[in-house]
Amino acid sequence: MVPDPSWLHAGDNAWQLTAATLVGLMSIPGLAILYGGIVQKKWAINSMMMAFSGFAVVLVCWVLWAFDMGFGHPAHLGPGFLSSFVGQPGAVLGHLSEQGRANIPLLSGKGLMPKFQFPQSDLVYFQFVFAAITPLLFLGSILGRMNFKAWLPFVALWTTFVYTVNAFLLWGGGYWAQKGALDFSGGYVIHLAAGTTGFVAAAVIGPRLRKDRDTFAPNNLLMVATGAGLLWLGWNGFNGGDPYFANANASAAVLNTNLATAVALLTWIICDLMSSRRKSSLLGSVNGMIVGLVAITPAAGFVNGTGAIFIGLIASVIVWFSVNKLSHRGIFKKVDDTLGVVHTHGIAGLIGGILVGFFADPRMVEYLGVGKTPNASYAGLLYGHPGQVLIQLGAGATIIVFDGVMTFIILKLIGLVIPLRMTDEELQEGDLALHAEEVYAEAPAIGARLTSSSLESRTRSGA
Amino acid sequence: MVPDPSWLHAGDNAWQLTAATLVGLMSIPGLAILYGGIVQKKWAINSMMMAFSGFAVVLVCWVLWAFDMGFGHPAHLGPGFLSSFVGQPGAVLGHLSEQGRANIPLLSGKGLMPKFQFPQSDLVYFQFVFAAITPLLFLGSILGRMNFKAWLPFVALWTTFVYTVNAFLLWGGGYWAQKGALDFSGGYVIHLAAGTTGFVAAAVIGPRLRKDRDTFAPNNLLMVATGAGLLWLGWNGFNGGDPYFANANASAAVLNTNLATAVALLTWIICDLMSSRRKSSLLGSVNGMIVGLVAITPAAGFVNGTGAIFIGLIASVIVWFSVNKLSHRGIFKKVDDTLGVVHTHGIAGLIGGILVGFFADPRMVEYLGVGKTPNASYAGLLYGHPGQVLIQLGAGATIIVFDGVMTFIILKLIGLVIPLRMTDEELQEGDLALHAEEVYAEAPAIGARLTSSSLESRTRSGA
Amino acid sequence: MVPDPSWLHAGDNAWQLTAATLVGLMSIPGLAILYGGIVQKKWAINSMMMAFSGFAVVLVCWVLWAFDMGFGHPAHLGPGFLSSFVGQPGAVLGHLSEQGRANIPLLSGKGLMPKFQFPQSDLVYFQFVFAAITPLLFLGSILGRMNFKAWLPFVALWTTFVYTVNAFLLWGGGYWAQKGALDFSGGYVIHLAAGTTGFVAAAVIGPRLRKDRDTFAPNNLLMVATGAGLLWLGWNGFNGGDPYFANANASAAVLNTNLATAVALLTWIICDLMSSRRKSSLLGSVNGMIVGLVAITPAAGFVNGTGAIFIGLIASVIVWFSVNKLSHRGIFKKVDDTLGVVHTHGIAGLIGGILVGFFADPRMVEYLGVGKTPNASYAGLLYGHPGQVLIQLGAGATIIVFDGVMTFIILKLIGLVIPLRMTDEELQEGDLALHAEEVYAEAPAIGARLTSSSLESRTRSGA
Amino acid sequence: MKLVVAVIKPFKLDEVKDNLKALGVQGLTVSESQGFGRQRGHTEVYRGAEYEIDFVPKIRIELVVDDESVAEVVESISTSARTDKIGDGKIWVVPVEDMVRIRTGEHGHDAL
Amino acid sequence: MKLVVAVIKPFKLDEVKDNLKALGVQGLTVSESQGFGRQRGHTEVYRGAEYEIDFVPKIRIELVVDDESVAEVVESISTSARTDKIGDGKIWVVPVEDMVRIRTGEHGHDAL
Amino acid sequence: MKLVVAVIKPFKLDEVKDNLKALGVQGLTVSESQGFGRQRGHTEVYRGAEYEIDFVPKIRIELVVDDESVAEVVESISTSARTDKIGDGKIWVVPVEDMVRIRTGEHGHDAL
Ligand SMILES: Nc1ncnc2c1ncn2[C@@H]1O[C@H](COP(=O)(O)OP(=O)(O)O)[C@@H](O)[C@H]1O
Ligand SMILES: Nc1ncnc2c1ncn2[C@@H]1O[C@H](COP(=O)(O)OP(=O)(O)O)[C@@H](O)[C@H]1O
Ligand SMILES: Nc1ncnc2c1ncn2[C@@H]1O[C@H](COP(=O)(O)OP(=O)(O)O)[C@@H](O)[C@H]1O
Repeated sequence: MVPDPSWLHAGDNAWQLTAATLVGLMSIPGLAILYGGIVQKKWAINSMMMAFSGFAVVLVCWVLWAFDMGFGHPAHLGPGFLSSFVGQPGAVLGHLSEQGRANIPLLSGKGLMPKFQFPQSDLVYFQFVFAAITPLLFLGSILGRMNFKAWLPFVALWTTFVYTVNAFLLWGGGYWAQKGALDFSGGYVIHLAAGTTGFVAAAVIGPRLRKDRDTFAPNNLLMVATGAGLLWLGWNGFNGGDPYFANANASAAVLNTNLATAVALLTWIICDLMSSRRKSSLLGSVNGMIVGLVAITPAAGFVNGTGAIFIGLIASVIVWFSVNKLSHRGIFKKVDDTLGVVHTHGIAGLIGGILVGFFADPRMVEYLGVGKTPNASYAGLLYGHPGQVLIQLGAGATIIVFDGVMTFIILKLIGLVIPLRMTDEELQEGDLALHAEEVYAEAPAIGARLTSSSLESRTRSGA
Repeated sequence: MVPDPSWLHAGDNAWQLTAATLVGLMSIPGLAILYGGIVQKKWAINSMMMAFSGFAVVLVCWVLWAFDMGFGHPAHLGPGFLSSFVGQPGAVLGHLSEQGRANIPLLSGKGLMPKFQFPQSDLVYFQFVFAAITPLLFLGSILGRMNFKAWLPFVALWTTFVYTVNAFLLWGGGYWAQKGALDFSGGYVIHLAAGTTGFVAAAVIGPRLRKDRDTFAPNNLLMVATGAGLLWLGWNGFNGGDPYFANANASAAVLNTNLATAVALLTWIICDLMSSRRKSSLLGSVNGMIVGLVAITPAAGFVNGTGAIFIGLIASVIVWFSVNKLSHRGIFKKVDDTLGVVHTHGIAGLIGGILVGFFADPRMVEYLGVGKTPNASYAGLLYGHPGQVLIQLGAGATIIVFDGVMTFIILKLIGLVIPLRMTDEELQEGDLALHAEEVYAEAPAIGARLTSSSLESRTRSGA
Repeated sequence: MVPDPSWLHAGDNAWQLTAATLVGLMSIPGLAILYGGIVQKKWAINSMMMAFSGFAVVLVCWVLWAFDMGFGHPAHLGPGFLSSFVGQPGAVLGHLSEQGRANIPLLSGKGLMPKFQFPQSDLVYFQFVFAAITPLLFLGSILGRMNFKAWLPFVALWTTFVYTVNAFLLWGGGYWAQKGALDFSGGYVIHLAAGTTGFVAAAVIGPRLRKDRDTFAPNNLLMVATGAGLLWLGWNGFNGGDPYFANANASAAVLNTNLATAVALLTWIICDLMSSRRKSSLLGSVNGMIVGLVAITPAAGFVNGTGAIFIGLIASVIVWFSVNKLSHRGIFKKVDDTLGVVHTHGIAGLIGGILVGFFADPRMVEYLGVGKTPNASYAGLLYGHPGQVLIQLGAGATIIVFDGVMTFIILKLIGLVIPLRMTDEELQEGDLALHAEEVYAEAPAIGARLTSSSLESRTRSGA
Repeated sequence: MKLVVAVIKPFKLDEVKDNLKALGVQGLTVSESQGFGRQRGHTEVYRGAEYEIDFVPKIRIELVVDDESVAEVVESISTSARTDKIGDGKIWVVPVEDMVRIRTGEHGHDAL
Repeated sequence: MKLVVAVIKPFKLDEVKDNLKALGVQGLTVSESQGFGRQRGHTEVYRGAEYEIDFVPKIRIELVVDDESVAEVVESISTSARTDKIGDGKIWVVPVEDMVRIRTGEHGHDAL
Repeated sequence: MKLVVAVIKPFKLDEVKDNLKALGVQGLTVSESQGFGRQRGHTEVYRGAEYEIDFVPKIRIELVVDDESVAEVVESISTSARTDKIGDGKIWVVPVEDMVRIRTGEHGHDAL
């Protein structure tokens, strides 16, 4: 009796499960509590509920139809681009789709990567945690006013019609993958997508109450730090899991990820100290950290350490300016993007995606070629392949336009049936009106007691 | 020089250590802070102290005698059932019992599973984190009144005389294992056991203060969310570690676990929205989540994805009704089970255990047979093996009766020596009286200062 | 096409990445939030900022020059000791230093250990998380008064000139490694070093405000418990990762670590209950837990389970006395070591380091010998090798003297350029003066609003 | 009209409030506070040094009442808050010149 | 001089404060409190049992003013805090015998 | 009897209390509050927008004293709470008609 079929390598399967769990922790509890702590007290419960429920909604869609749309056989919906932008929907429920060997039809063993050495359920789960974190990221843009009942269908439709396309185009072997576009772990598929979607959604749904915008003050920065810490270390799975093998590239991606993040965090602190404010802050450090993590994401295993340092540095400086200088101006002021996701994920993801077109080092090897198959490795402009920058720009533009337009359409359609915004009373009262709960329930609960009805029944029984 | 003996497979060992660590995190800090956040402020410290110390007590017992009672050579205490319900006590301390090949005498290489590919210390530690979380789960039933000094011996005795039997019966090759009862990761051994024990203990120890029951309000739902998040993702180790190999079944178990959980969480939200309350809450979502996790636990690697969905759905609906409708009635109202563990763990675990008797899919393979040895896989009623439901019922009933009776006896015995309840003053004052500590110590600490004695000595030294 | 070169073992690489991530989580968010919760509200932000930024500073130094100083080719700076106490600085940035096979020139394949089976980037990252946690540990000694702007260079210089030497001496094949000194995971290199450095730094920088010392009360013990829990379970990576292979010794080290910790925690509780105070506390339990973790660190894979129990017991009793009896007296009262790092890390690390000289069991095998190469395993006094105690004492003394003196010099030098202490206003006001942030920003923020300038611009746009 | 202020032990709030309600009192305002008095605070231990917290948590109740009700209100609070242990607290009475109900703008007795 | 105490709905604080400032008021002190009155508290659900919280969050404002300003201050608060819904709160006025500015030691009117 | 209310800077509480104790004061009640006055609040930055917090944290002390002690109590608080910087706070005095010690039911002077 043996534990596994011969194609299964326990080391790779172990790492993939571990990496997926780390990414899952970034969402639950990571982002949930980061949001719960950074918003005002009145929105803490609502923010966390949206995170927990959004995570659950994605998994149900993912298993029933969406995974196959992102990573399955292409749906030939027409000529050219239309034939390779999304996969055919299908469920992952049966014993074979869970325990059979993992497979992405357009990629596995096609000279782009070796065959997988773990089962399909592992691939499905690993890709799920990525699909699930994306709505949780753009949730940051629309905290404090979106109707909970519109949120659940929004997540379902967006995952179905937008995320699957993003994923298929770049990771499932679709159009941009064929063109050679690089996105190691989702600078585009996830972060640029979240920044774009969040921004459009914030515009369509409308701003928070004037009062809530004016008096924004985090209720608990200890929880923000806790969530932020889970993001940082969880990112070891985010970028370390994407080679799909526990190989040398995975380790290099982890080191590069941390390096770019450390540089971006320190850069942000230095910018803060040199600004007119002359003070660095924890929220600033967290911003810098996130920018580093996001910007290195499309590049982690394609660049060497020097590239990682430059990506962290450049992205941090640019996003520092965009947060501190642009967020007062023009469209960035008009649209109420609650946590500024368009900056820290959208712009940072785009910068990272473009920079990989410069810094990709062909000597960084993702997989080793055998015989005549060359190594899987990629060159950017600085290593003699200027075309890569254009490809990266094209892929980025596709995501921005497609995700922006689709988000607009989906929300307008949902709005026909379910109000996108809370009622006025809910906007005023927050969690109590929405969920009949308060985050620190006890403080104002001096003198809480059972309502007469339940009290009565309890008294009668003498219990 | 080589790192390991030839029987050791690094991939399996890596996964087992990782899975064990994830399960450990569910307890410390997971359950500790979930409890610390969900109780009133006055009980936060006490709840966490009981969690930390309980965890430690189990490990000491486990290594000195209890592991062998659960997984060692059977103690032949009589004929039939008596010969196979518990193992012989023994310590795991020496170099061989730590570094030798892992072994469960009645199982390993006996045609039920392949031989282990990691050392005994790994098996001992992995099984420890399961043994340790069980008392922490039933701790939820008796928060807010149990005497700390009675808690420590209670955990030690319960682990020794109850948990070891549960484990041996189902996992150590004992009576119910021989009958073919299925419990993938502890729907019975852990959750049904915790629900039963907690309920009986709550009855024996008596209720909290009337006032504490009437004004129960969580002091910090951010911490509840943090703990809950660690539970969800930590469960990847809970159910993913139980094949004992990083094989295809482990991955399938992880996917199924998350799937059932997502379904149960959403089902609970929908039930809440459809109820007279018309509002969903974070505590409700967490309840739904836990029910999903618990109910899929006995089934995770035995059922396919469809089975996982149904288990999540059915368990969530039933437990929603039991929490919302039954907890006002009859015995459930009389007994003050602080966090309702009997519902979310007891009933949910029982439902999961029974449902695996329906949904076990024989095409889900835990281990591959070689030559004439068949695959290790199991069929439920829906796949032509109706007897499985009866076996599951029998095993469940055994746990309920045995654990209930033993808990009663153990507590009554302890009560002869140490009061089971706190004193009245402690019940009134909570943490301050018990541990001379407050969870948010600073708020009321305006004006704290060194006591005269220490102040004096400090002043004298001029430091 | 294959995922990895033949020297790479996915199982080992997976475990090493996982272990490193667990250790990283101990710092971020672990220690950051433990500190943020244990200090007064006014220091919560500052404490967390110092942790996050310190972590980042170490990584930049580590990759650019310091890793090679700790684990690279020896810098022959003179005869004897001088030729083997530190390595030559060098950067780890290029593709080869990231993806090539890991190597510690004086150790790998030199009969002391097998060759590594993962890439250099993994080794660099794994050793980084150890290098990074050390300054975060001694940060505990100087919370509440050190100037943030002096902290960053202090971390950089200390890492460069002190940590690298500690590491090289014991782990990089330097002087004490050649003498056979044992330090499994950093009882000396990390904990004794942190205790010594923190104590000297506290003395040099001077005490907190009298008022802050007199009214010290943790603002949030739930966060302390969260951080403490991440420490405990994260330690599975700390000690489990140090064999560098996912082998039997790794599993034994994990079990021993938890065992010593459980014993130390319970011992501390019992000491508390037997003291005049007659009450156990959460902070006491956490102290006991940390002492166990620290004391078993130098010994984890060298001792058997019995040894682990004795180490936990002895260290807990001694440190309990040193915290409760010595901290009022003499130098321990004069120097304001904020969190008592000198006790829980310094003394505990030293005790563990000395006890491994007694309890090291030669039958505990770290790596298997092949042919004529003997097993890598070590004997202490109780197993016939009394000299080991002396070696351990010598190595400990070296760390204490070297780190103490160097810390003094580095701080005095920095003090010439940047004030080591905050200004008076900062000492009074804390976070608000330092970072213009408050940890629970909302509570006192009744009535916050946009400053006129930004308000104005917003109003104009009508957004 | 008079303002009655009472500083009581927190766990007595429900009893005090219920008895006042029974007396016909329609409203009151409470806040958390810390008292310093004969009752000793508690001691906390940190790193072996003991700290004494001088202040003990109290609830501060204030309610405006008609002149004729003052005596019975004070009596009611006094009885319901009593535990006969040190630290039960104080009640004091302050003259009030006018009262307004914000919702309606009513003054004086009507505003109660 | 008089002490004006107002108990209002928390989200009205900014408006009240801004209008008082416009009136020339130079200072005031606020604290968080809980009100019990006609306005009902909310209900929380825990394990299927419903709990009613009797108290609702309020902000308590207090400011000392000159005798001649009392009327307009009370009027201003009353107008700005009004939402016309139950629970808008109360204002009461208490005589003050003296006031001191700690910084300067000034007494009476000058201390305002 | 008089009620003395003082609004002071939080870090001055210990000094104020110790000096009152030295004066023979047996009890007092404090609460956390927020002051609005000449002293400016601080500024927080969030996503590049600066927010000003108008209110600054204060401690509110109240104690009932005998008529004859009023002057020295006010003087003592005033001296101990002074830092000579804007925001030191205010003290005001209100007449008290009666006081009760809940534990014993004593009235007036005996209740202090
Ligand atoms: N003179 C006072 N003015 C205001 N509050 C007081 C005064 N004296 C006591 N208190 C309050 O009453 C509480 C109880 O007083 P204490 O002297 O401890 O007990 P008792 O009232 O039973 O004699 C104190 O904690 C304080 O809040
Ligand atoms: N007699 C009173 N003394 C002190 N505060 C009161 C009194 N009556 C009401 N309040 C305060 O005023 C608030 C509003 O009172 P309520 O009766 O709910 O509504 P309304 O003032 O609109 O009639 C209460 O929550 C309470 O804080
Ligand atoms: N008229 C007032 N009524 C009540 N409290 C006041 C009044 N004026 C000031 N305060 C309180 O006194 C504090 C200090 O006042 P401020 O004007 O800032 O400084 P200063 O008293 O030094 O002139 C304020 O924050 C507020 O809490």
